[in-house]
Amino acid sequence: MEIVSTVFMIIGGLFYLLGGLGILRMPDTFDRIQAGTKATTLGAFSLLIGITFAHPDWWLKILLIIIFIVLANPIGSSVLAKAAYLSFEKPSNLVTDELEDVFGGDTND
Amino acid sequence: MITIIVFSLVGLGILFAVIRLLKGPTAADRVVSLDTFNVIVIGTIALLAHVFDNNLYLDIAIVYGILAFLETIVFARYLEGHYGNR
Amino acid sequence: MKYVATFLVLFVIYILLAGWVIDELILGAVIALILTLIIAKYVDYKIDYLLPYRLLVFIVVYIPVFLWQLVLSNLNVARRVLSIDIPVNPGFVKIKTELKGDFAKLILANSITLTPGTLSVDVKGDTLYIHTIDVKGSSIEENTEHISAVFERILGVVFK
Amino acid sequence: MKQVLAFIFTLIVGGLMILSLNNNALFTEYGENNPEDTYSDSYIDRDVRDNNDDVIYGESEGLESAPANIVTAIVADYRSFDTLGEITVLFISSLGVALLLGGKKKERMALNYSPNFMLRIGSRALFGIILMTGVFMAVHGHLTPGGGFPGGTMIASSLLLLYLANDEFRTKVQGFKLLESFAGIAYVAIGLAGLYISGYFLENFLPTGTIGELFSAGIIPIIYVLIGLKVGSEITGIIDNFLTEEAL
Repeated sequence: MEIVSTVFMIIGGLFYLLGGLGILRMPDTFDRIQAGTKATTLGAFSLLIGITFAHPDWWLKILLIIIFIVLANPIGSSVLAKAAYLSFEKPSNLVTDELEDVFGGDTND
Repeated sequence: MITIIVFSLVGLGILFAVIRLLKGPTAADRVVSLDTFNVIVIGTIALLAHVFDNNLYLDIAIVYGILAFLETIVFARYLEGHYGNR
Repeated sequence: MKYVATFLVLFVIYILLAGWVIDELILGAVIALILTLIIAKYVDYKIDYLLPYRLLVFIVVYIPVFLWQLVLSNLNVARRVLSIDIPVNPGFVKIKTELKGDFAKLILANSITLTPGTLSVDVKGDTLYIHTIDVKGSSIEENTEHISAVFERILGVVFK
Repeated sequence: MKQVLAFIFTLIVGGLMILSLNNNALFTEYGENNPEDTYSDSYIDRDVRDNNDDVIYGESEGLESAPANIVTAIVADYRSFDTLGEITVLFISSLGVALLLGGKKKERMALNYSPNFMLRIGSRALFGIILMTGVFMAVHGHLTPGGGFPGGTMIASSLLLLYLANDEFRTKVQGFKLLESFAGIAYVAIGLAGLYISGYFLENFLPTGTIGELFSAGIIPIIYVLIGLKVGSEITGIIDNFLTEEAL
């Protein structure tokens, strides 16, 4: 049990490190959003599972944290991606951009 | 020993996110790195709960996660409204 | 029915927070009942008699596939972080979905965000707007096949 | 040049911090210092019932003040009158915002861009979690860190999420005003009941029970729930005032 918990925690730490590296090294904003979200979600997942193996009677609260992260993290990055799309310059190497016509006149006033 | 390894990995992740927070050319980059930073901090608080063997820290992790999510949403909505009219 | 669904959701959240103790269960039921009467008309959770079956399918079929895709996407991110010169051709594409319920579409969009190389930006009606690192197809149908076909099939079973 | 200097300065200050933490020059080790050097005995062994045994979590009964953390004992029991003043401060600030920004016919302010679909649906799912966490914290104020003030703020933030996620959403402000007044009046009523029964304003007149159980600590949980309701409704009122405008 101890070993399983340790392995999960180290994997979680590695994925957190990957999230930080992805944020640092990816070339444009949307790539950074993708790398950050995916790596930190799996990192939190595996770290929390490791903690559950070490303390089995905490599993209810940890389950709540996992549900919250899996729901909230992608929603946050989607909202952020839309904001970045609407506000800033697009990356220069886009192949297709089928959203141009959709969000063109999306104002409320 | 194990906790030192895990903490150093997590700390490196936080360090890289903070470097992007300082560098980031656009405001969206900074918010992205802040978001990543926050999720890493949630994991760190849970890890502290494990180290101190006290499950009250998990409450703090939940509350921190909720506030971090709200912060991301508020910043994103602000960016949309502020720069969006160009 | 709406009230039952809201009560169940709030009560389950309270149990997850407080643990399985008899005092907490009583207090949680009372609190969930009061809050249900107040907020049921804002949140509008839905429930029906097939819920246990759907939950079972969701846990047994959907979650392993989702976890596998999450691991794959992380390996993909790792590969691209460690060697930056992998050829990419990013783009924004549209895909169509057959799913009807709002919550089903939310789960689909979240799954797409967490799978390799894609990030959902917005949903309007039955169209999902996706940022993808590697544009594979040229038409909406091809992109749908590449991006969301797996989840679409499973979630079609879960949410009918 | 300036940045290099700032960096070096930061390094020096950080090094000094680590040094001072390491050799215990500034602070004595926990458990080693002798409180009798600094404080009078009568403050350390203070219990009006002359019962100065060790308090054991989950076992001790009939204590003078029974919450499981000392901040709650001070905020909601010994200095409860002070807390009544604090929520009055919050009430007055929310009243000021309402006077400045409130009008007769008000409408929800439209945000520049209509919200994302995922935010709109996801906020309804997350609303339950956030609201229940806030209520949980307010109810468990006597057992865990937290209590009425952060709990009320979490309740208000769940409503802020709905405001951000839905352009048409508005709360029933009238209901919140009623709730706020009810919570304030109930707080004072509990204080007066303590005055009537025990002779002091806000004296704890209910049995304190066993420390660490859910139903314990007398009036402290009740007071914390009332504080949570009052803080939550006041901050929601402030948010509502900021996000609405007069109809044209």
